[in-house]
Amino acid sequence: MSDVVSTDDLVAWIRAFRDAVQQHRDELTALDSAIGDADHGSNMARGLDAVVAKLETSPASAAELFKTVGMTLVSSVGGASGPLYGTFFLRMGPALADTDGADAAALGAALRAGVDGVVARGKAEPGDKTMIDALGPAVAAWDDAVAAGADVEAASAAAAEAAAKGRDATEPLVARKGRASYLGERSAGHIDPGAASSALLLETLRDSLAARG
Amino acid sequence: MSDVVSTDDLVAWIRAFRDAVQQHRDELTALDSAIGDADHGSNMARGLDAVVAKLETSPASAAELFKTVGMTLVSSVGGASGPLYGTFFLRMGPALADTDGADAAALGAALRAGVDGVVARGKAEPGDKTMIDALGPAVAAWDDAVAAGADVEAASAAAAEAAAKGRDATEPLVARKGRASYLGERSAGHIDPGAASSALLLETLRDSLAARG
Amino acid sequence: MKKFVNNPDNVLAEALRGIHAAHPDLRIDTENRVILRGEPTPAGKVALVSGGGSGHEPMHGGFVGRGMLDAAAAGEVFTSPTPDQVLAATQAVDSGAGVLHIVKNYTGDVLNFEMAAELAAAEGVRVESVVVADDVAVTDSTWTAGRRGTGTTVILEKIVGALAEEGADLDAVAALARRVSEAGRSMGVALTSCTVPAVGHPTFELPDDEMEVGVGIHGEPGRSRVKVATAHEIAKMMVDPIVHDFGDPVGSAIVLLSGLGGTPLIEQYLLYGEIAPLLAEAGIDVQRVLVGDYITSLDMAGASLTVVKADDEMLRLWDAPVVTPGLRWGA
Amino acid sequence: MKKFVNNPDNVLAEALRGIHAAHPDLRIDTENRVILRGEPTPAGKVALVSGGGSGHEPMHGGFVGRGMLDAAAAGEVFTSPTPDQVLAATQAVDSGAGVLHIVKNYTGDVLNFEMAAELAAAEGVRVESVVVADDVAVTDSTWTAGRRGTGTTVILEKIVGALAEEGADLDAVAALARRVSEAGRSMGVALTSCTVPAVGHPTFELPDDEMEVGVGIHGEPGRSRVKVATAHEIAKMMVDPIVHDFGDPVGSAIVLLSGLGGTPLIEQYLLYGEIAPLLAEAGIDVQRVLVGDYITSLDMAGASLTVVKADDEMLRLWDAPVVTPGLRWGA
Ligand SMILES: Nc1ncnc2c1ncn2[C@@H]1O[C@H](COP(=O)(O)OP(=O)(O)O)[C@@H](O)[C@H]1O
Ligand SMILES: Nc1ncnc2c1ncn2[C@@H]1O[C@H](COP(=O)(O)OP(=O)(O)O)[C@@H](O)[C@H]1O
Ligand SMILES: [Mg+2]
Ligand SMILES: [Mg+2]
Ligand SMILES: [Mg+2]
Ligand SMILES: [Mg+2]
Repeated sequence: MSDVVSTDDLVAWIRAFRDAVQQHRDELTALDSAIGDADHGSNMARGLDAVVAKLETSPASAAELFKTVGMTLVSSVGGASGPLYGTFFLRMGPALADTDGADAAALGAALRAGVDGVVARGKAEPGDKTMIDALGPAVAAWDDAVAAGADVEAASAAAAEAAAKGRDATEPLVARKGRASYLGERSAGHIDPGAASSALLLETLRDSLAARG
Repeated sequence: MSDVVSTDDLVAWIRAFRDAVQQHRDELTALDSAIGDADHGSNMARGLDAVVAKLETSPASAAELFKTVGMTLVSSVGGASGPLYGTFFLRMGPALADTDGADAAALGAALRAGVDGVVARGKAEPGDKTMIDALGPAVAAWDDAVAAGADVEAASAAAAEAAAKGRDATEPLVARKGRASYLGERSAGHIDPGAASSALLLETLRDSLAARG
Repeated sequence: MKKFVNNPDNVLAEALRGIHAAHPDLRIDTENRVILRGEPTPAGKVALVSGGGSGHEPMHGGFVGRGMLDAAAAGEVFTSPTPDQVLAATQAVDSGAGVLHIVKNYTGDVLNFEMAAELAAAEGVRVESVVVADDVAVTDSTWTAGRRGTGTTVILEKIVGALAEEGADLDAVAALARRVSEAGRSMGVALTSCTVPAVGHPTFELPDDEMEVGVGIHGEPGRSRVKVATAHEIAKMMVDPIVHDFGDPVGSAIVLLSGLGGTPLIEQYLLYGEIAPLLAEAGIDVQRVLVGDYITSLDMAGASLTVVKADDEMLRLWDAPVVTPGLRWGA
Repeated sequence: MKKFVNNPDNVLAEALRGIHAAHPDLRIDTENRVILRGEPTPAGKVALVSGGGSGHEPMHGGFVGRGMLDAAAAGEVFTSPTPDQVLAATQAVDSGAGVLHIVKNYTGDVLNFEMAAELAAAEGVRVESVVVADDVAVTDSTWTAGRRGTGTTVILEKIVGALAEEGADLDAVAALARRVSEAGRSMGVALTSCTVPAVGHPTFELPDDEMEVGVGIHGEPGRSRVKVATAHEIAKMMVDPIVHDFGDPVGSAIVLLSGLGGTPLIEQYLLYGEIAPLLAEAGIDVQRVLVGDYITSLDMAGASLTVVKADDEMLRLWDAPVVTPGLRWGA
């Protein structure tokens, strides 16, 4: 157990994220069937399979890792989630450029850069019923935990919990961004698929860090 | 009760045939669904409705009646049954041209002329699984009854019974004519819809003659 | 039943209203349910008349126009038109040069066109008829009604229409029509039944994992029922019997893959992607090809494949200009 | 699921094979899943690139050809293409005169085309974009993703393609594209859901007696669910919101009634027979009309109506020659 997250740790996270998405593929698609076009599960699965294939050759740094992940998602997913998740990772990379093994604060800053990127691309605000409703609370919780002296395990646990709560909180919302917004009032009563995949992103980060043993 | 069939009696028959077809419309269509294109009920119903509308003005003679019935069926039914039933009635008319009130022999001869017309048009042979398999036995039974001294009531009862038996006997046959022939062996096991409507034709003749009281 | 209809017994008349509104360049004889070109037949031009039951759109009304049909008689759904309708169409388009009747080989179509031809002849119109019977799913024999007429009809109407447009006489037009008719073979498969509006439920029940092989275009069941197969296997089920039936090497061909009404274009293309290599393997040299809904069976999910062995004259006439709702090029 | 497929995850690649086989005059960039004209863009001609998720055929690949698009990038089923694909299309067709991106207003399409445009600009290609957002079923607001882009896209691609063919420069082409885009309104209804091949079952459940009003083209549920209505009532549900949204009198218009993939032409005509008089009543003077499958949603049964207010220039360009698999006339 270490408070410094290595590139290998981050690779393990991305692999774990792929596995979780594959496992929840049908669930994500079912959520997207209710208020979208029934492809979020296959979109994310296709993209992350491509990412994991690229990771056959180990990246030299966290910055390189996230560049690869981001570019691969952008070029293999399509849809709304491709550019958004792609941007997320493309922005995380540079934020970790100078660190060799990220501590809780550095990783938190990188996650925030990623989220800011998603907001810049997608223009979603909190409460619009998008992945931002899971990602935003997650980075806020991470920052709070770090400010309270938490290590990466604790920070990631707080973030994962906040993401899951954010995901659940999308259920009653009326969507204002993305495909679900076309449904108007009918979008209420369903969890947002992107928020659900984002919750998996944070949960797999927590679990893969905890599993380092 | 009379052994001479008047034009009014024949009009009553045609009306009764219309009513029976309307009543059995879905049944005829169900038969046609199994081995055809699901329109025999609506075809016959459409045609006979048009016929009955034409009979608002009473025909002056049996010959005129059957000409009207035949022409109307030809011009309003379409499909295989339009020209075939149309021809049936168009051929019956001239056979009754000189009679004023037909007796059993004359009506039998007219029916046979009608059936011959159907065979000439459609080229079906006995056992091809068509209306001929009901009509053929019906006129044969009629002739036999007349030869044995039957009146029109008895002759029509014998013909109706033979038609019904002929209809039922189409069930095991493999169709060689009409749309059902496309199914090959799969046409076996279903009653032919045209044979079913022909059985109604003879049954309504029997019943309307009997009902003259 | 889920359809865009008002009264299920009034589908044809109402669809004709829409055809009229959508194609102001066509004329509709509402009483006789005949679709005609906007302009009368030029003097000396042989006229082409076809027709059949409705529910196969764009066939035949959608093939009325320059370079193809002069008129089409529209029967009720899946019911051939009556002799009166065909006679009205025939008389309306005869310029004196005679009329070719293009008939698909169904007992109803054959009988009604036959009576119409007799009536037209009595009125002094010269009529020749060609009967298309191209469906290899049906075993042919002189003792049966013979094969159904399907996709070859569309290709024939295009090619022969072009010859008529060039001013050929009735004998030449009829001779070419028979040549094209004999050069065509078709085979269809269905993934679902169709629903006749006046009936309101599917013509046959088909379990979720089964399909019908060798179907026609009237919702009649096919020759056999098999488990749903891959597009590749289905392509073989369509190509093999056609190739087998041709027997002799085919060489140049015009090919039509038609959706049956409920199958979207992306699936038709995917299926054609499997068919094309099989045709090539069988030595069929596809010179021209159409993929899309050209001869349909209401809302049936399925497709039919037609291969017409085509000589140079047929290819030249195929390429000639055509201006109809369903086929258009060169003008 | 009953479809002509082999592997449900490989639908796009296999459909492209069929498109290639059926349209030898088009080029397919298999790696990037881009459909291109057979000939390179003539020097000086502005190129038009569109694209989007697959499952809407013939849109967009079927509109590649003379007088319309230069290239179309095909995403996975219902998934917008990636920036790489759009970039590849853009670079392949730029003759130096610049490229117009025609984008339907979906978050995914907008973001991916945006990134592609940035990348293309970095490579020195001048790109202008037009975003079509014509679906009146969606309440518009600066706070939401705005309206979906549907049928106006087809009409725009035709009209603007004709202007580009005439040699207009990128600014003029983009200006007209925006004008057409703003002149269009659409409204769709669905009688059934569609089935995404990779999912294998219908996207939503719809009881036998209900329909969805205000649907898009991705199988997303509509704005409301109502009891199945007559064609006449459905026509009103489509026409009224469009007329209401225009507000001002429309005058001359180009109209598209597109089937959504599972609805046969006879029903589309019947529905159009109900729509035409309603448009006339509302003072919409239909100058040109298309009825058929032009922008589909896999095998969904349903239809969408598009009305584009058209001035004389638009009508002139509409009538100009076009040679694509999906639209062809004048050549
Ligand atoms: N503008 C946006 N900002 C942030 N997230 C968005 C935005 N639009 C859509 N999303 C997210 O994308 C998810 C949908 O992704 P996906 O289904 O893969 O793409 P598409 O909507 O193109 O089919 C939504 O659930 C939502 O979380
Ligand atoms: N060649 C024929 N001779 C006699 N009857 C025939 C012939 N062909 C078909 N029929 C009869 O017509 C009936 C079908 O009529 P109908 O369904 O109304 O016409 P279609 O087959 O054109 O749809 C068959 O059941 C059969 O009895
Ligand atoms: Mg989606
Ligand atoms: Mg029938
Ligand atoms: Mg019929
Ligand atoms: Mg999508």
